Amino acid sequence: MHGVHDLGGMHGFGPVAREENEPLFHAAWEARVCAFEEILCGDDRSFTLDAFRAGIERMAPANYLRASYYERWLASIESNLIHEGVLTNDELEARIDLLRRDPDAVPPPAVVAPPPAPRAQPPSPPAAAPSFMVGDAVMTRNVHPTGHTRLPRYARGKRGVIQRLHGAQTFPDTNAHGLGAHPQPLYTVQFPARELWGESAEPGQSVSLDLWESYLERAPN
Amino acid sequence: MHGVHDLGGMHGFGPVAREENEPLFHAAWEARVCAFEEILCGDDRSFTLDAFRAGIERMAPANYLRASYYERWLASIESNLIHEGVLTNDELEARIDLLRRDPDAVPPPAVVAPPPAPRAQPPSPPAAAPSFMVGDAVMTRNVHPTGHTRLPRYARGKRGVIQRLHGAQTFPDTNAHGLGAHPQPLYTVQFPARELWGESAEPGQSVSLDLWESYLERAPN
Amino acid sequence: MANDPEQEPYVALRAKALESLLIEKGLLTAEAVDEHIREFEQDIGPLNGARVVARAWVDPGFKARLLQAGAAIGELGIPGGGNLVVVENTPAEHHLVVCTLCSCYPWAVLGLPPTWYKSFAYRSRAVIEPRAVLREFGLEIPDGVTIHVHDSSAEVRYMVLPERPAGSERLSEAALAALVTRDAMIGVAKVAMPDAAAVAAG
Amino acid sequence: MANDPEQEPYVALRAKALESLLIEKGLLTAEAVDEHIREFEQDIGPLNGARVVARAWVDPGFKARLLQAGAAIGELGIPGGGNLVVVENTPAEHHLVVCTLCSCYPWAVLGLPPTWYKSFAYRSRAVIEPRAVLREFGLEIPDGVTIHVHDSSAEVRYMVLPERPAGSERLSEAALAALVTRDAMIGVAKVAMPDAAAVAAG
Repeated sequence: MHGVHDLGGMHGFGPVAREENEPLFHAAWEARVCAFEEILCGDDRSFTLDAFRAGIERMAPANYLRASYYERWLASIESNLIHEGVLTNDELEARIDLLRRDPDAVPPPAVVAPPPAPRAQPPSPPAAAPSFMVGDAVMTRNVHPTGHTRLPRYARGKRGVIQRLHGAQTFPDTNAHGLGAHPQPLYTVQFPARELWGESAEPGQSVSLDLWESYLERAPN
Repeated sequence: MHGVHDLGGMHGFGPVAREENEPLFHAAWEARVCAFEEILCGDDRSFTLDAFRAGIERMAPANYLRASYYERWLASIESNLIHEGVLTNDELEARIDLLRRDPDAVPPPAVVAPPPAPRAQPPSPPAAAPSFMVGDAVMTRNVHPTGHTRLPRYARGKRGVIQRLHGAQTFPDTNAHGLGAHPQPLYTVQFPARELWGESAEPGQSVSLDLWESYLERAPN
Repeated sequence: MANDPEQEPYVALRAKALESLLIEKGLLTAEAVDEHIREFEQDIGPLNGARVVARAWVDPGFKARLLQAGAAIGELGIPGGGNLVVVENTPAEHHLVVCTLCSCYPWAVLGLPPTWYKSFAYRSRAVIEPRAVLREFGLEIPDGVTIHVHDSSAEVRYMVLPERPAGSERLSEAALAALVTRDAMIGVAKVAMPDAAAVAAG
Repeated sequence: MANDPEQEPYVALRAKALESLLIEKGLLTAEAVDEHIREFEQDIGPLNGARVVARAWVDPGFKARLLQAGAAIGELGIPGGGNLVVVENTPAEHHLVVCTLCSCYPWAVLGLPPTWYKSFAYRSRAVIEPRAVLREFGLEIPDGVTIHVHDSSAEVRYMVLPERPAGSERLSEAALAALVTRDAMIGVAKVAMPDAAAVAAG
C-alpha cells in the first residue's frame, strides 16, 4: 500500500536526531513489547512477521506518525491478536480498565490450556526457478497494490540490474494477508540513483533493494 | 517537496466521510481565519498564495495530518507573517497569554500607521513562447525538489499529451520562496490512468493536471 | 480528519490573538473580516454554478461560449470566470474534479468547498480509484464510460457541466437551476428529476 | 518521532494489560518475557559485529568467506548469519544500510537498532540524499567515491565491513575489535584509530 510508512525519498522530517549514550530501551514497557513480538511472531506462531508489518502499516496515518516506535509495535500486536481471535478488543479494554483502577489487580489464575493453534495457511505451489541471472536488466512493475508490499513507492517502474540471487523466499504480499507463503525467487536489484531521483540525485550513488520476482519484468533493450 | 500533503494515490485514509447539511463553517474562528487569508494573501499583499501553500506544506508531517483544515490555514498565516517580519512569535505568544487570562482584554489602540509594504519580489524575465502545442506528447520530468512544487509525486516521469494552453502564469516553485514570479507557459496535460497506476488503474480513466513548461520535456517517439 | 474538540478552544484563542495583533498593526479591521464572512455566506455558493448550468442547458449559444471559455459566466453577472474551465459530462464521458495537493476549488461558481472535498480520503483516492469513490457517493459509472479526473494543480479552476436529466424538457430555466446540486458540478453526482430522486430515496 | 510523555503511562498500561491477558491465555509467561529482555541486553549487540570485523581484517581467508556468505560468522560462534550479506567499504566505494519501509536491521551482529536508525528522518532521507545525511553524522564522502545504499526490503540483512584504519597494523584482533563502532557497521561512520579520534574530537 501507498502508506505513510513508505518513507523512502520523503521530505519534511528534518535532520536525523541522535541521542548520546542511548539506552537499549527508553521505558520498561518497551522492552516487554519487544519481547512479546519475539515470542508471538513467526511462521508457526500467533502471526507472521509479514502480518506484523502489515498491522503497523494499517494504523491511521496520523497515528502512525504520532506514535513512538514501540507504540506502533504494540498496536500491531494487539490488532493481529484480535484478528487471529486470540483475544477481543473488549477483553483488552476491560483489562486496561481493571489495571487502571487497581494496578496490583491479580488476574484470574492462568488457564493451563495449550495456546490456540496458529491459523493454517493456504497451501502454496513450490517456487519456480529464477527467471533472471546476475547482470540482467529488469524493470520494476508499475503496481500500486492496496495491500502489504515490499516494493517501495520510489522504486516502481524503474530500471535496475540484478546483483544477487537469494533463492526462493516467502512472498510478503500474500503471506501478510493469510493467503499463503507462495515462495518466489528473491533478487538484490541495484538502481542508479539517477534512475530513481532524476536530476535531484546526488552524484555517484546507487540504491539496492531486495525484490521478489513478481515485482520484476525483463527490461526492454 | 515530497510531503504528506502530496496525497494523490495514497492509501490508508479510509472512505470519504460526508456530513449531511454541513454548515459553511464549523466554528466562528474558522470563518475568521478564512477571511484573514482572503485579506492578507495576494501578489501585492502580505504573502503570496504560493507562499501560503508552501507554509502549509512545511508543517511537521504528523501535525499536518492531525490538524483540521483551518488549523493548517492558521498555521501557515502565522508562519508567513512571522517570516515576512509582520509579527514575531513572541508577540503572538504574549497575545495568546493575555487573551487566555482575560478574554475581554482590550489590546492597545490600533496604530493608524500604514501596513508594512509587502516584500519586493526579485524581477523576472518575461515568459518565453510556449514550446508545446495541443496534441504534443510530453514527459514530466523526474525531479524531486525539496521546495514547493505543483507537480505531484504520482505524475513524475510520466508520459502525457498536451490538452490545453493557458498562457504564461507565475511559477509557484520560485514564487513560493520569494524568488520571483518567473512566468512560464502553463498547459493542461492529460495522462491515461494506466500510465500513472499501471495495472492497478481502473479501466477507462484519464487524469489531467495543469503543469508549467519547466516540468515538461518533449516525449521520445 | 482530526478536529480535536479538546484543542478547538486553543485554536480559537490563537485565531483571536492573531486578529487582535493584525488589527493593532493596521493590516485588517474586524469590520473587513466580518464583511468577508458575509460574502462567504451570502454572495458565493453553488447557486451561481446552478444558474450557469441551467442557462447552458437552455441556451446552446451560451453553452458553446461557456465550454470555450469559463469567462462566459460574466454574461450572468458572475465575476471570476477568467480562470474557469467548464467540462461537459456526456453519456460517454464523466468528469470529476479534485485537488490532490491542497483544496483548489471553483469559488466563483461553487463557493467554499465541503469538508469531504478537502478530506485526505477524497484527495488521495479520487485520482487512483475514482470509480470506487463515486460508488461510495452512490454513483455507478458503467465500464464503457470514460472518467476524466481533473487534478487542479494550478490556478485554473474546473466546474463540471452535468447532463440535463431526461424528462426535464418542459422545466423553466429557474426550475432547472433548482435541480442542480453542488455535487453534480464537482462530478460526484448526477442531476436527477425530483420524482426520480424521490423514487431513488424510497 | 513523537514519544508523547503524557501518553506514555497509558501505553505502559496497555502493554501491561496485554501481558496479563497473554499470560492468562497461556501464550507467554512473565519469565519468558524477562528471558528475552535479558537476551536483548546481554547476548546480542554490536560487540558481535565488531568481532566479525576484526577477524575479517586479520584473516584474509575468513574475510573472503564472509563476503561470499554471511553465514561465515558461525565460525566465531555467532548464530543467525544465514540471511546476512556483508558489504565491504573501500577507498572507492562506501556502503550504507537503511530500511525505508520499517526498521530491518542485522540483529545477529548489531543487536537492536538505535532510535535514529528507526527515525522517519533517516528512513526517508538515506536513499535520496545519503551524502547530506552522512555529513550530519560528520562523515564527508568525496565526490569520487560511489555510495551504495542498501534498502533492506526483504529478510536479507546487511552489515558494512568498514575500512581498517591506517596505523592499526600492529594492533591485536581484540584491540581492533574495540575500535569498531556500531555506526561504522551501518555505514554512517568510519573506524578511526584512538589518537585520530581524539584529535578529531579536540
